Amino acid sequence: MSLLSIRGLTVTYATGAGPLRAVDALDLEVPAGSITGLVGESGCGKSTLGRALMGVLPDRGRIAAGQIVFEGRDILAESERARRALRWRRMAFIPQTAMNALDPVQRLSAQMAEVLIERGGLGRAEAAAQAAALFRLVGLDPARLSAYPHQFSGGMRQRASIALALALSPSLVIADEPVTALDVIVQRQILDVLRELQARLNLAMILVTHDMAVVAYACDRVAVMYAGQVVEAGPVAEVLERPLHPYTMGLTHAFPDVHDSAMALVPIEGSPPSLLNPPAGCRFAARCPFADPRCVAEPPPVRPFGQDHLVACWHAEQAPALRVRAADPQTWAAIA
Amino acid sequence: MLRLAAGRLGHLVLVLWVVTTLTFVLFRLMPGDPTLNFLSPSFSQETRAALLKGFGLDRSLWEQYLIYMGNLLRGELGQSFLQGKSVAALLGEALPNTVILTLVSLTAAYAFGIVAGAFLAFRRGGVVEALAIPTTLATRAAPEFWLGMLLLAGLAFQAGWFPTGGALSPGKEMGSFSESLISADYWWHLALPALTLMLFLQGLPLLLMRATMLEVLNDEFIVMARMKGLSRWSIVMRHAARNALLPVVTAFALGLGASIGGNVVVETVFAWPGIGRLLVQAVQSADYPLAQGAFLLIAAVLVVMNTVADLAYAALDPRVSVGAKR
Amino acid sequence: MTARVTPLLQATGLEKTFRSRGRIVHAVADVSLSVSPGEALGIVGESGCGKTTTARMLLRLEEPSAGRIVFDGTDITHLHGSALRSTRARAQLVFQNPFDALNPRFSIRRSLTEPLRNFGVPASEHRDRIDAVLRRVRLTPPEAWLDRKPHELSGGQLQRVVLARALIPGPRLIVADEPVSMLDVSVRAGILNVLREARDSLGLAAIYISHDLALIRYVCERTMVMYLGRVVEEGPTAELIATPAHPYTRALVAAVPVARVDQDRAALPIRGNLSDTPTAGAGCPFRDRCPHAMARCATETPLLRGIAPGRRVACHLEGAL
Amino acid sequence: MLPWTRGCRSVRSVRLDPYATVGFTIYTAIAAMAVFARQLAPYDPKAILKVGNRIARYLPLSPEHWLGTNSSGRDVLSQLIWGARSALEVGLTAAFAVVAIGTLLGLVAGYLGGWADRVITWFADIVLGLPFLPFMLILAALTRPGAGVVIFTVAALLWPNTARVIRAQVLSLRERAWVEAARVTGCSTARIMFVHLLPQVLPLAALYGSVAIGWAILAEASASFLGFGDPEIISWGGMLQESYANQALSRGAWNWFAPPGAAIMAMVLAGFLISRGSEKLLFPKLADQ
Repeated sequence: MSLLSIRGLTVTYATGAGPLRAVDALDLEVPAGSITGLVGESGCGKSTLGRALMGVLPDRGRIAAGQIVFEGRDILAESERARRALRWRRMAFIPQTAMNALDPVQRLSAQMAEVLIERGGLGRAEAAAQAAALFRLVGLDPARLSAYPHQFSGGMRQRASIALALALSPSLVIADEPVTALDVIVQRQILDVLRELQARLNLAMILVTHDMAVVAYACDRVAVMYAGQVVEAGPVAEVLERPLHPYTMGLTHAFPDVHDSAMALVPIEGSPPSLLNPPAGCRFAARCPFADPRCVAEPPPVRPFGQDHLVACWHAEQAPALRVRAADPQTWAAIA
Repeated sequence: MLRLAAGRLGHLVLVLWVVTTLTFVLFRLMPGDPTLNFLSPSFSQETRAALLKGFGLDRSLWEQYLIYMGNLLRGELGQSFLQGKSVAALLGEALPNTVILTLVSLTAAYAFGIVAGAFLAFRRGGVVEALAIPTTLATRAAPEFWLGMLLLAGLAFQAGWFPTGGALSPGKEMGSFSESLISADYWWHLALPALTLMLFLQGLPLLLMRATMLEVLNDEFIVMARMKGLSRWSIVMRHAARNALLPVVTAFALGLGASIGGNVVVETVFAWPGIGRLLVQAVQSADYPLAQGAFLLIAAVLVVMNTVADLAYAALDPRVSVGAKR
Repeated sequence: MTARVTPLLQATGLEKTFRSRGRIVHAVADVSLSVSPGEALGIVGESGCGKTTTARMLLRLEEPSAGRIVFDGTDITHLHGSALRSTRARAQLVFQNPFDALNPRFSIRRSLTEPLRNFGVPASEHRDRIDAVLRRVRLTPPEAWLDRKPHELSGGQLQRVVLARALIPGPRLIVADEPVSMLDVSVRAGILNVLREARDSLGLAAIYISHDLALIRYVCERTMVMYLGRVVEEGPTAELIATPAHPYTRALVAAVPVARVDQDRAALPIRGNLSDTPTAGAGCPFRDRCPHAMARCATETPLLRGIAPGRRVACHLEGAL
Repeated sequence: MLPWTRGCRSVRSVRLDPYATVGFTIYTAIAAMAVFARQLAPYDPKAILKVGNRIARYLPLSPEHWLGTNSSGRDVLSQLIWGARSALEVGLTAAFAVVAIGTLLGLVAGYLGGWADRVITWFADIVLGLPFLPFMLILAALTRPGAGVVIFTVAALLWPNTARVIRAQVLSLRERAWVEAARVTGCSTARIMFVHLLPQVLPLAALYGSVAIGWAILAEASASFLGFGDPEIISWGGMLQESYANQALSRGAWNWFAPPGAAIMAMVLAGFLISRGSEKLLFPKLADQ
């Protein structure tokens, strides 16, 4: 039984040109006690999904359909009051840029205390002790609690954000591009903190990222998103080594490997479809070197494939052959 | 922070010096004999001689300037033509009235503006906003003396609820300003001019508060506060309002400086015996020493309050006052 | 690489200092480098290491506080005004953020005409040169793009226009500052490939600035690693990555994320964080974060020394490996 | 959403914004009054009207005199219509001067930085230390009262507001990569400032212009009210001054002092409405709400 299971979730944004379907009939299972990577390019709906789970969408966004079953309860069916009770206590959030996500005019001690007291029901002294403990947990000196956010470096702010997220011992943490704005060394250190705490506290975590390497380093499972949908999902080892979807295959060849100079990079030509009027068939068809008329006409269903591996592609059966062809830049150049 | 304060204070002194010098030049470059402009023909021969010597009006411009600056530093502003009093004494009588009028109206305006602005930001859209915004803009667009005229005609002349001008009813005399302060008559006279100014002044804090609140409410840390499941009250008061108040506090300090001089027309309409009215009377009756003194005082207050506004903003925003530790 | 090619660009002892709270801070200290036609040099390091400032000095977008830059036979260190402007045609910059690198009010045609006009190319040639450069960056057919405004293009397309604008005056040197970091993963390869082809077919010298060693590895034969304004190591890219000599390079190589399941997840060979850095004075800037720091590291700034053909390192550690 | 797509959307929405529409309508109406004053005004605004052989003082509202007459027997409506002329003249001239000076200095200070910036900022600080109305009064007293003093004072004292925002915008534009790109592609400093940057800041400058029109008219009204207007010219402020001085308040002659004040308010409000309607342009964050 998953800790979180999302079924047919659709999130739309009202725009002048009609509703934009940022997340479209999306299914996803997040098991307890593991890190699930949610990987995709900008505009694929991965961040929207994170915010929809927290129940805090931008003003123009709304959940148009679907179910979010969390800890056995369908939380979309519950009252706003019940959902608010859940927030931060059961599911917490780590933002991309901790600079903007922390109140600039309040000390970190006040921001920690606010959550611990108002949401955690702690007393003032208990809250101070707990804040110090949390700072230690993420590798920050508790003496720095009296600092303002702008006095911290990017890595320290991100650690403070993690401490805040863990304040009320949630069972699920959603991290939205938590290391994107950081330098490689700090990035690695923050990923290590996340991995270590996840294991120690047996958290479930959704790690939203655009970087397949971050997924490979930190995640147990991965879901690849494209144009508002999950196109492939499974254990990281499976998806990375035996990708079934041509988009995933493209991504694994799209950026260089520091230890391999012979590798030829493969650009995926074209750009994702408009989510105002998504194409009828497979959304990747226009950029896919293997697309045939059926792909353009009919959306491929999500199918289980092998051990715990899901894919939405009509050609998944030919995946081993396609993987060989996908490694050749000429295959993709034909699309342009 | 200390460095910043020292820098701003140094700047303040510099600006004050330039403004006083400019005033000196302005009053000496006017047409006619500048000497005559400072000596009323009505003065006695001895007074004339004393003033000529005291202000160095018979010497070169350069020497006059040095004497002028020296006098300023000692608070010596010269002799008014008409009232036979020293300029400093006249200003001293008028200043408290102006300060009271300004403080009362400005405080009321900001208290109202902040609350109403926060409310409008909170309740966005709808009929309330559609009516409130244009109305507020209209109060800022109306000439303040015209607002005063409307109130005067309606509430004083027609309804008779308020006096038609001055600071005290005819025949009443107050020994000192503090005596005035505790008399109901004084406050009754203050009501209409203060209301006029308040009407005119409340628009700025209201619109500023609303705009900054809306901006802050869109910031990512507010989204985070919602994700944390914090109550709406916590979000609005602890996070949004605190951040949004920064520019409003600055505007208050700037407004204080500006309205001491900006009260000119309202004081004139209500015959309120403040600095502004004194200035107008002095200019109308070519009483140059008094005009110069009033102008210098108004400018000094403005310059000082500009600096206070700068410092207040810096003090309230930790991003400025608490330097990054790097 | 042949050793006896005259370098196109040679910089020696570059420094950039600025005053902050009464102290003098070195953004860049004693950086020397050279690039020859057809060669690509990578400068790699974390934010704040001075790599961007170095690049801006090389293009004379900033004036060095000390040092000397000789470009194409001319000392450009202190050039100003029109003398400087005329060298710009031969040294161009590719920007990091394509969404911001084009005047939003200018059509693509106008953005590409601007350099031709400024560098005095006769108007009769404009049309042909614009066509050719758009083909080179694979925006075809050219006439389909000319009248568009930047907001109508995707990030990858914009970066191709930025590239085209850099190539159109016929430069001999291209400096690319994080040319793909703002782009979606799927279009990065396209940009890198176009850059690589342009360098090969036009014989350009190229300098790439990046925090990403993997990217540098893909496009540069030679790499310089910077830390806090200083060059700590330089050498052929493949060797430098395979056998990093400086402790900082080692940490950097270990930290680069790789999209593989089996990878080293051991703790990085580095301590503390960037804010624990000594601010001034003698000594190695990396000593407080270095797992191998010795007493000597605190007193004596290590100088770059050769450890193998084409390889230099600034570290007191003997053998360094 | 990327910043410039936001901007483009906002430009379109400015035109449709109801606030801005009302503002432009008011301007159009006042401009029409000013241009066609001769045709629109039922009487000569300076003519002393008679009823029989008595001066037609304080006539109430009537079909002959829509807004009645004043204490000297002049038609209030005709004065109101003619007053639009001086309002428009003073407002437009002063606003143009403010925007021209402010934009130029803001552009120079923001882009060149260094000593140019320091000198301009220093001047702005001095000017901000001069109280507006008192300065205008003294100037009027020392020279010749009239519109010239008003326009000069508005231009001389209000440019720092425009310069400050233009400078701030240029400072942020200067950091944009495309401005640096202009340098790299061989643009001269002048070309960057006037071909690349100026078009970007002009909308903002125009916005400040529409507000400055309002300040100029208020300043003119205040000066006239305090007796420093040109008595030969019919202006709304002058009408207010005349009514105040002739006991219109105690007589309850609302028809005399209410309309000119309302006209000033409408004109100033128009500027506010336009700049407010375009606030979305300045604060795209708000527009996205």
